[in-house]
Amino acid sequence: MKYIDEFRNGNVARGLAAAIAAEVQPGRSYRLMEFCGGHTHAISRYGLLDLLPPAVQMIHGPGCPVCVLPIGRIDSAIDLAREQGVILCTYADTLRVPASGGLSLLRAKAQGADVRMVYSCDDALRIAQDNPAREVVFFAIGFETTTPMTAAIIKQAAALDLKNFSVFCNHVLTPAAMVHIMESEGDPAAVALDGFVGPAHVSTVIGSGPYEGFAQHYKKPVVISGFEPLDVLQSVLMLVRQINEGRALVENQFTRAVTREGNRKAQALVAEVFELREMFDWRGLGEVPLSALKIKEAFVAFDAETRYSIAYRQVPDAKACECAAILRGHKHPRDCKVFGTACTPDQPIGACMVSSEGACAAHYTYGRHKEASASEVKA
Amino acid sequence: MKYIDEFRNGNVARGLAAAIAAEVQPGRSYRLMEFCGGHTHAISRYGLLDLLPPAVQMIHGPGCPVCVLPIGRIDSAIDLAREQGVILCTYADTLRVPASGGLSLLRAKAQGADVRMVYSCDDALRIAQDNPAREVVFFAIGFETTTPMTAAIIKQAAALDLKNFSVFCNHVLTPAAMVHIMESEGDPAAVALDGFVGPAHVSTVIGSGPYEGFAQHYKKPVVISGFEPLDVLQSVLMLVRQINEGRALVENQFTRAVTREGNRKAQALVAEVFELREMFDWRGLGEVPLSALKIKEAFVAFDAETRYSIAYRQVPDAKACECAAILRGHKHPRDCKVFGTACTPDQPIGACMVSSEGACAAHYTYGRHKEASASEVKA
Amino acid sequence: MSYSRPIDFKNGRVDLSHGSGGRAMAQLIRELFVRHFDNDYLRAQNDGACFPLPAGAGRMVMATDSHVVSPLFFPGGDIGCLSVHGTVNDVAMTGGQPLYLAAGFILEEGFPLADLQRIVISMAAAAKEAGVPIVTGDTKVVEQGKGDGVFITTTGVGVVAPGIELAPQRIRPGDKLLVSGYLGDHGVAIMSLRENLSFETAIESDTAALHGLVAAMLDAVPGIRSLRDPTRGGLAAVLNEFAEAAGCGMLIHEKAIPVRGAVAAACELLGLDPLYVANEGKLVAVCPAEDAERLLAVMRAHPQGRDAAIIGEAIVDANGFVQMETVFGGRRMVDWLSGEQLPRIC
Amino acid sequence: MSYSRPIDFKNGRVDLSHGSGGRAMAQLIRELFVRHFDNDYLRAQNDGACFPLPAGAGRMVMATDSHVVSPLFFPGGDIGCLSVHGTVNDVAMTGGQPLYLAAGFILEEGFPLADLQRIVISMAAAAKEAGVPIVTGDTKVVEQGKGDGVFITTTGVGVVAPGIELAPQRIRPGDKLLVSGYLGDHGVAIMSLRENLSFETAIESDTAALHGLVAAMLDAVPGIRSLRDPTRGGLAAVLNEFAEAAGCGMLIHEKAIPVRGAVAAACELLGLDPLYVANEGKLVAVCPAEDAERLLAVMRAHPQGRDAAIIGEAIVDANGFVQMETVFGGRRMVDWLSGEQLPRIC
Amino acid sequence: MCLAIPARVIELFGDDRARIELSGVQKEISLSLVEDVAVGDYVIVHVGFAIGKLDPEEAALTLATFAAMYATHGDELPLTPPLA
Amino acid sequence: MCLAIPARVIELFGDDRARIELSGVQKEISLSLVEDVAVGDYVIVHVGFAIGKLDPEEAALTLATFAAMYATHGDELPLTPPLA
Ligand code: SF4
Ligand code: SF4
Ligand SMILES: [Mg+2]
Ligand SMILES: [Mg+2]
Ligand SMILES: [Mg+2]
Ligand SMILES: [Mg+2]
Ligand SMILES: [Mg+2]
Ligand SMILES: [Mg+2]
Ligand SMILES: [Mg+2]
Ligand SMILES: [Mg+2]
Ligand SMILES: [Mg+2]
Ligand SMILES: [Mg+2]
Repeated sequence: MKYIDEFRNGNVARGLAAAIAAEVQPGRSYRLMEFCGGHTHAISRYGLLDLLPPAVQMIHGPGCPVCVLPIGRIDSAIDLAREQGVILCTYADTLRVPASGGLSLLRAKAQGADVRMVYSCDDALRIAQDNPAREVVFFAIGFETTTPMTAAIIKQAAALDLKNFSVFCNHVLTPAAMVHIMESEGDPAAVALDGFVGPAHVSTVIGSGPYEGFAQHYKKPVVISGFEPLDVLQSVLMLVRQINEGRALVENQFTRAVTREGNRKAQALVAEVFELREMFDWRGLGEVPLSALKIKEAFVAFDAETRYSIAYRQVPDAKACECAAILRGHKHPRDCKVFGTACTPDQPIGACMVSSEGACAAHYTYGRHKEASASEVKA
Repeated sequence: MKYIDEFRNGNVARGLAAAIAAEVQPGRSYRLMEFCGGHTHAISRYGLLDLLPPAVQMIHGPGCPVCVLPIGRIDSAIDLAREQGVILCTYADTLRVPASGGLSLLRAKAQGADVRMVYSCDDALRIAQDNPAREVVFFAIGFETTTPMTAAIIKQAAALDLKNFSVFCNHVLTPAAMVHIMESEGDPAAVALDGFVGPAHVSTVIGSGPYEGFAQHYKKPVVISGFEPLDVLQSVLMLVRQINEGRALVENQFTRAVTREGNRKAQALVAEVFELREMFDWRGLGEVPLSALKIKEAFVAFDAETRYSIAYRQVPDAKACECAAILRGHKHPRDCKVFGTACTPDQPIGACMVSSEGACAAHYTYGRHKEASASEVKA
Repeated sequence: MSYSRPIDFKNGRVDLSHGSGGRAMAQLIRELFVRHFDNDYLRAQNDGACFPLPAGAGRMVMATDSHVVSPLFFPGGDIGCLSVHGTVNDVAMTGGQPLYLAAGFILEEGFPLADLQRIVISMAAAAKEAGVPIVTGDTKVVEQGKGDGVFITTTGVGVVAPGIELAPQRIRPGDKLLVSGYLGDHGVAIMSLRENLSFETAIESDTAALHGLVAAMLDAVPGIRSLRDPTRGGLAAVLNEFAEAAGCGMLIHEKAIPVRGAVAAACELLGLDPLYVANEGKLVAVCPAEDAERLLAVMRAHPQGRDAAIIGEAIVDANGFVQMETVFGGRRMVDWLSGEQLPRIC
Repeated sequence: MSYSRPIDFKNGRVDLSHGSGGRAMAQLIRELFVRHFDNDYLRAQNDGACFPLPAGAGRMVMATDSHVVSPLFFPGGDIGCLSVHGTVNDVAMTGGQPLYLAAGFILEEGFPLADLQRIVISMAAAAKEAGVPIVTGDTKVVEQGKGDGVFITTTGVGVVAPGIELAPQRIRPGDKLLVSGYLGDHGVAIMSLRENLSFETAIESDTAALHGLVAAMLDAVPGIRSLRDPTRGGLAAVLNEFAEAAGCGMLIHEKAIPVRGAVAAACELLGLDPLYVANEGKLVAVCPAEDAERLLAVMRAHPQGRDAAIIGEAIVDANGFVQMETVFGGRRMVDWLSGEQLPRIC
Repeated sequence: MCLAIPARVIELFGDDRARIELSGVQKEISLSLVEDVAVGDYVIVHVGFAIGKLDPEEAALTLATFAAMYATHGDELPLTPPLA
Repeated sequence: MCLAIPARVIELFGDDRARIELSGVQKEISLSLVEDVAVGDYVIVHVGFAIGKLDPEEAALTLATFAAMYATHGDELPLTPPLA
C-alpha cells in the first residue's frame, strides 16, 4: 500500500527510536499527550512504547469522538429509535457505547429498535429516500474530520427537499478540548504535560493554523502528526527537540496531508451548515464551552434535536471511573480499581474503555501483558 | 363429544344403510346432489359410498365457498396485499386457492405480502386496532353461515370509528346457486338430479323456509341434513322415500339445529349491513344472478371494493377443467383428463380441486383408491 | 479468560457479539453450554468430539433434525428437550442405540438469555435422562428479523446391533402396523398456544425419548421390519412413506387408532384430522403378523408404550395407497397431507 | 407418489408446505436432495443413515456447524460448499478422517427454489470432491421474516487413527505455531458484498476442505499437538483458545504472518484487523519445535498448504496471553475479539 | 363447508362472550349472534361465534329414530368383514 | 480516531464521484469535499469521502528524513532480539 507501508518500516523505526534515545536528556522527563485515538492505536498496535526510552511517557488524550460522547446523548439516540420509532443510522463505532440502564444502541437494536449501521453518511440519505414512509435520523458523531460530509448530506437533503430525514448532531472540536485539558486544573501550570502530538486527519481539514494560538498561549509544543507509526515516532522526536530547546511551536510532521490552511472547501461547507454550541458535555471531561457544533437555523428542518424536541439530560459518569484523571495524564489505566474486572472492552464503564482507541481499552487490548508479572521464556 | 359421537356410530350406520338398501326400488336410480362440502366431507371421510346401494349416486354440489371463489376475486385480494400494501386477513381456507400467474395468497405471502391467517373475523378487527398506521382488510368469504359475523364486525368497526379497517366482501348465497344448477341446462328437466341434500349450518342461520319455493318450483325433494355421517345417511333415506313416493318437499333431518325460521337475530344483522348483488361470478358455475351480497351504502366506509376501487376482472376457468359438468352431476372427477396429473390438491387447476371439500379433491384425497385396479389381499 | 464479568442471565439478551467468535461467544459457551451439558468431550474444547465405540457394535447410525418449533415453551416441554428427543428418536427408529449428540444453535439477536438458559437446562436434563451426552456444538447469532428466537439442530450417532436391519423396504403384505400410544398430543398442545387459535386444554406434548422402548421391542421381536416416529405430517405421512418404500398398500382401522377425546375435540374445532397431527414421543412399528401380539405385549409393558395398539396391516396394492376402514366399515384413502395443516372454517 | 407435477425450480419459491411433512415436502426431498446428494443411504429413506465403519479405526469423531452466512453466494463459493467444508474441517481438525455428513436445512418461506437448487448442487459437488457423502438430513420451513433464506447445519462423523490424539492441552512452551496460508480471504470476500460496504476486489473466499492436507501432515508428523481452523474470530480466536486450554502464552511474529495485500488494504479501509477476520480453508497447527520445519515442508508440498508459514511459538505465561512481536520489534497483546468485527470510522 | 360443532356453554362473561367446552377443550366464543343462552346450553360454534342453539329434545328424537332403524335393520347387511 | 487512508484515484465519474484503488481493492467515493483531483492523484479517504489530497513531494521529503535517521542511528539500538 503506497504511502502506508513505507511509514511502517520496522528498521526505520529502530533508527528513529535510536535518535529519540540519543536526544533525550538525562534526568529530564517528556510527558507527551497524543490527543488522538489514531495515535493511541498506532502506539498500541505497533508496540511503540517498547521502542521509546523510559523518559518519554505517552499520555492518551480524549481524541476519540466515540469515547467522549456522553451517556445522555446516546440515551437520546436510543430514545429516537425506540420511542419515536425512527430508523436510526449510525457509524458502527457507536453501536456498543454504553448508555443508561445497561443499554447501548446494539442492545436497543437487539430489543427491536431499527438501528442501522452505515459506512458512509451517504447511506443514511439513501435509506431515507428508500423509506419515504419512515423517519430517518443520522446519528452524526466525529471531530472536524467527519463533520464536512455531514454538512454535505444536510445540504443535499435540503436540495432534495427530503421530508423524512434529519441529523442528530454531535460533532465536536479538537482545539477546544485541548484548551479544556490545560484549563481543567484551574492553573495551566499544574497540568503535567510537556507537549502534544497533534491530530492528523482533523488537521487535514482544519489545517495546522488553529493550534498556533494554543501553543503560544500555553507554551506547549504541538507537532501535527500522521497516524502511521513512523509518523508518531518522528513527531515524538520533534517534540523532544522542541522541549530540549525550550520552543513551543506548532510543527507539522504530516506535511504530506496537512497544510497550514487545511481544506478550505470543506471548511466553507461546515461554516455554511453548522455554528458553535455554547456548551457541550464530554464524557470524562464534563462541560466544555464552545467545543461542539450545532445545525444552523437555515437548516433547522433537518435538525433532529429540534424536530424531536430532544432535551439533553446529563448522566454522571460512573463514580469508580478514573477517566478524568487519565485523560489529563494524572493516572494510568492500571490505577483504576475496576480496570479489567468490572470495566472491560466487552462491558465498558468509562469513556476510556468504550472504543478500542480509548486509553483504557488500548491498554486492555494491547498492553495488559505488561502488567502481568509472568516471566517469559522464549523457546 | 356429546351430540357428535352419537351421530358417528358405525353400527347404527349399518342399520341406516340396510334401511336404504331395503327401500331402494329395483331398476330405479337415485341421483342425489349433496349441496354442501360438509356433506361431501362426511361421505368421503367415513366412506359412506361403500354403505350405499349402487342405485344411490351422490353428486357433489358447489357448496364450498372456497372452491367457488373466482380467480379474479383472489387476484384482487392479492393485489390488495401486494400493491396496496394492506394487511390482508383471511381464513386459512383461502390461502392456497390458485389465482392468476401461478399465484395464491400463500405464495404472495412467501414473496413478502402481509397476509395473515385468522381463525375468527374478530381477529382481523383486533389486528386493525393493533396496527393503527396500517390499512387492514378482511377478506370475507363464506355462505350464509359465515356472513353474520362479518356483519357484526363491520358494525363494530363503525361503532369504534376505525379508519384503517375494511372488508372485501365475497359472501355468497346457497339457494341462488341451487336455482342456478337447475337452470343451467336451459331446461330444468334436463338436469339429471332427483333430489338435494340441503345445507346444515347455512340452514341454522337462514332456516329451512328459503328452500320451499325451490322444492316446489322444480319438483325436487330437499332434505336439510346435518353434517354427521348418520345425518347424511338418514337424509338419503328420507330423499329415497320422497322420491319413491313422488313427493318434492323440504324436509328437515337436522331438527336439533335447524328451524323453519332460522336465526332471526343473525338474519337481521345481515340485512342491516348487506344487500343483494345483481350478479356474482362463481368459479365453475359462471355468472349467477342475485347470488351474493355486498356492503350497503351506509357502511361504505368499510367496503374495501369502494375504498380501493377494486374492479372485478373475470378470468376464465382453465379449459381442460370439467368442473362445470361435475358440479351439475354430468361428469365424475375421473372423467377429467387432468385429474390427478396436472390437477392435484397440491396444485389445483379447477374449482373442485381447490378445497378438500371440492368434488375432485375429495375423490383424490379419499376415493382415488377405487380407481386403482389393484386386487387387494387382506392378510 | 480472566477479567470478564459473568453473563447476566436474568436480564441479558443475545446480541451479535455472542456469535462473533470473540470473548463474548467464548464466555457464553463456557458459562452456559459447557456448564450445563457438562461432559469431558465438551470441556476438551476441540472442534469436534472424539469418542470410542462400544465393542461388538455392528453398524453406526447418524440422524439429524432441525427444530424450529413455535412457541418455544409449550405444555409438556420446550424446544430444548424436544431437540434431544427428536434426534434420539430418529436414531432409535433405525434400531440404533443413541450414544452422542451434537447441537447447533442459531440464536436471534435480542433473544432473552434467561429463555436460552431455560432451554439449555431442559436439553441437558433430557440428554441426561436419555443417557446421551451432548458432546459437541456450534453457536451462531443472526440479526433480529432473520431468525425466530432460537433454532436448534441436533445430530445423533449411535450403534446398531449386529443383525438388526430396519427398513421400510422389508415390509410385506400381511405385516401388522402398531402405534405406541395416543396420537396428536404434541400438535394439539402446540396449537393450543397459537395466538389466533387459543383454546385451553390439559393436553400436553408427548415429547419423549423412545430408545428404551425400541430396545425392549427389538429384544423381544428382532424381526421388526421398520420403525418410524410420526412427527410432522403425523401417522398419515409415516404410512405413506412406508407404502411408497415397500411398494404395497396399508390398511388401518379407524376404531383401533388411539386418539384422546380432547385431541379429537380440538381437531373438530379447527377442522383438522388427528391422523395428520404431529407427535414427538410416539412410534409406528411394522412387524410380521405372527409377532404382532407379542410385540404389543412388550410395548404395553413399557411406560412409553402403555397405550400401544395394533392399528392395521400392510396389504397388496401396487399403487401404494394407504386406506382406512372407517368406524362405519367403509373405506377411504389416507393420503399425504396436501399443503399445510391449517385450521379450516369449511 | 405418482400423480404429482415436477417442482418448478426455475420460478418456484419455498412455501410452508415444503416443510409440512406432506406431499410437497416428500417431493422436495426426492427431487432435490436425494437426487443431487445421490447415495444409497439417503435413498433408503430411513430416519437416520446406518453405515459400517472401516476396520481398524481407533476412535470416532463428531463435529457440527450451523451456517448462516450472508450473502449466500460470494466470490469463491456459497453457503452450500461452505457448509460441507466447515464441518469436514472441524472433523479434520481433530485429526479425524471425515466419513459421512448429515445436513439440516432451515428454509425461509419465499426463498427462490432456483437458489436452493444451486446451493444443493454446490453442496453435492463439495461433498463429492471431499469424498464425504451426505447421508441423512432434515428440512424445515419457517415463515417469512423468521429466517434468512437458508441456514444449513451440517454434522460430520469420522474416524481417528489409533495413536492420533490432538488437543490444545498438549501444547507446551517452545512448540511452534504454523498457518497453512494467507489469512482473511474469506472474511474480506464476504464483506466486499455487504450492501453498505461495497468495495471491489479480486479476493475470493478460501473455502476448502482440509482433511487431505491434515492427513499428509499427520502422516509426516504424528506428534502434532493440535489443529484448528481459524473461522469466526480469526487467528486471534484460535490462539487465545490454544493459550487458554494449554495454560501457556503464545507469541507470534507479525512479519511472518501471510496476509495478501488486498486483504490488508480492505482491512485498512474498514478499520479491521486481519488477525480477527474469518477464514474457511485455512488451519493453524502446533507442533514440537523440532518437527516444525518438516511439517512446514509437508504443508507447502500440498496444494492447500502452498503458502504455509511458521508464525510463532508457545511461551511460558501463566496468564495465557497471546502476544505479537510487531514489525517494529515491539510487543503487543492479541486479545480475543471484543464484541463484533464491525467496520470502524475511528 | 361451514365447519361448526355443538359445544356446551360453561361460563358466561359480559359483553356477549362465553366459554364453551368440548371433551376437555375450552374456548372463548362470542354470543353476539344468538339470544337467551344459559350455562349448560349447547350452542353451534362457527369461527368463534355461536350461530344457534342445539335443541336437546330434537337430538334425542333423531337418535331414537336411529335406534329404531338399527333395531329393524342392524343385522341384515354387514357390508364389510368384521374388524380385527 | 478519524480512520483515513491514502488511495489512488483511478477513474473519475461525473457528479463528484470517483473510483479509488488501494492494493487491489477498489471503491467508489465522493470528491465533493475536495477540488482539482485528477486520475493518478492520491487522496485521503474517510467514510467514503476524500478529505484532502496527498502531496507526493512532501511524502518523499518525510521518507528522506527517515532514511537519514536510519543511516545515522540504524544500528545503535536493536531493542529486541532478531526475529525467527
Ligand atoms: S478502566 Fe474503565 S472505569 Fe476505569 S478509568 Fe478506564 S474507563 Fe474508567
Ligand atoms: S380434476 Fe381439476 S381440472 Fe379436472 S374437473 Fe376437477 S378441478 Fe377441474
Ligand atoms: Mg431426522
Ligand atoms: Mg426426529
Ligand atoms: Mg423421524
Ligand atoms: Mg463451529
Ligand atoms: Mg422475529
Ligand atoms: Mg463445529
Ligand atoms: Mg467449522
Ligand atoms: Mg473450527
Ligand atoms: Mg427430520
Ligand atoms: Mg428476512
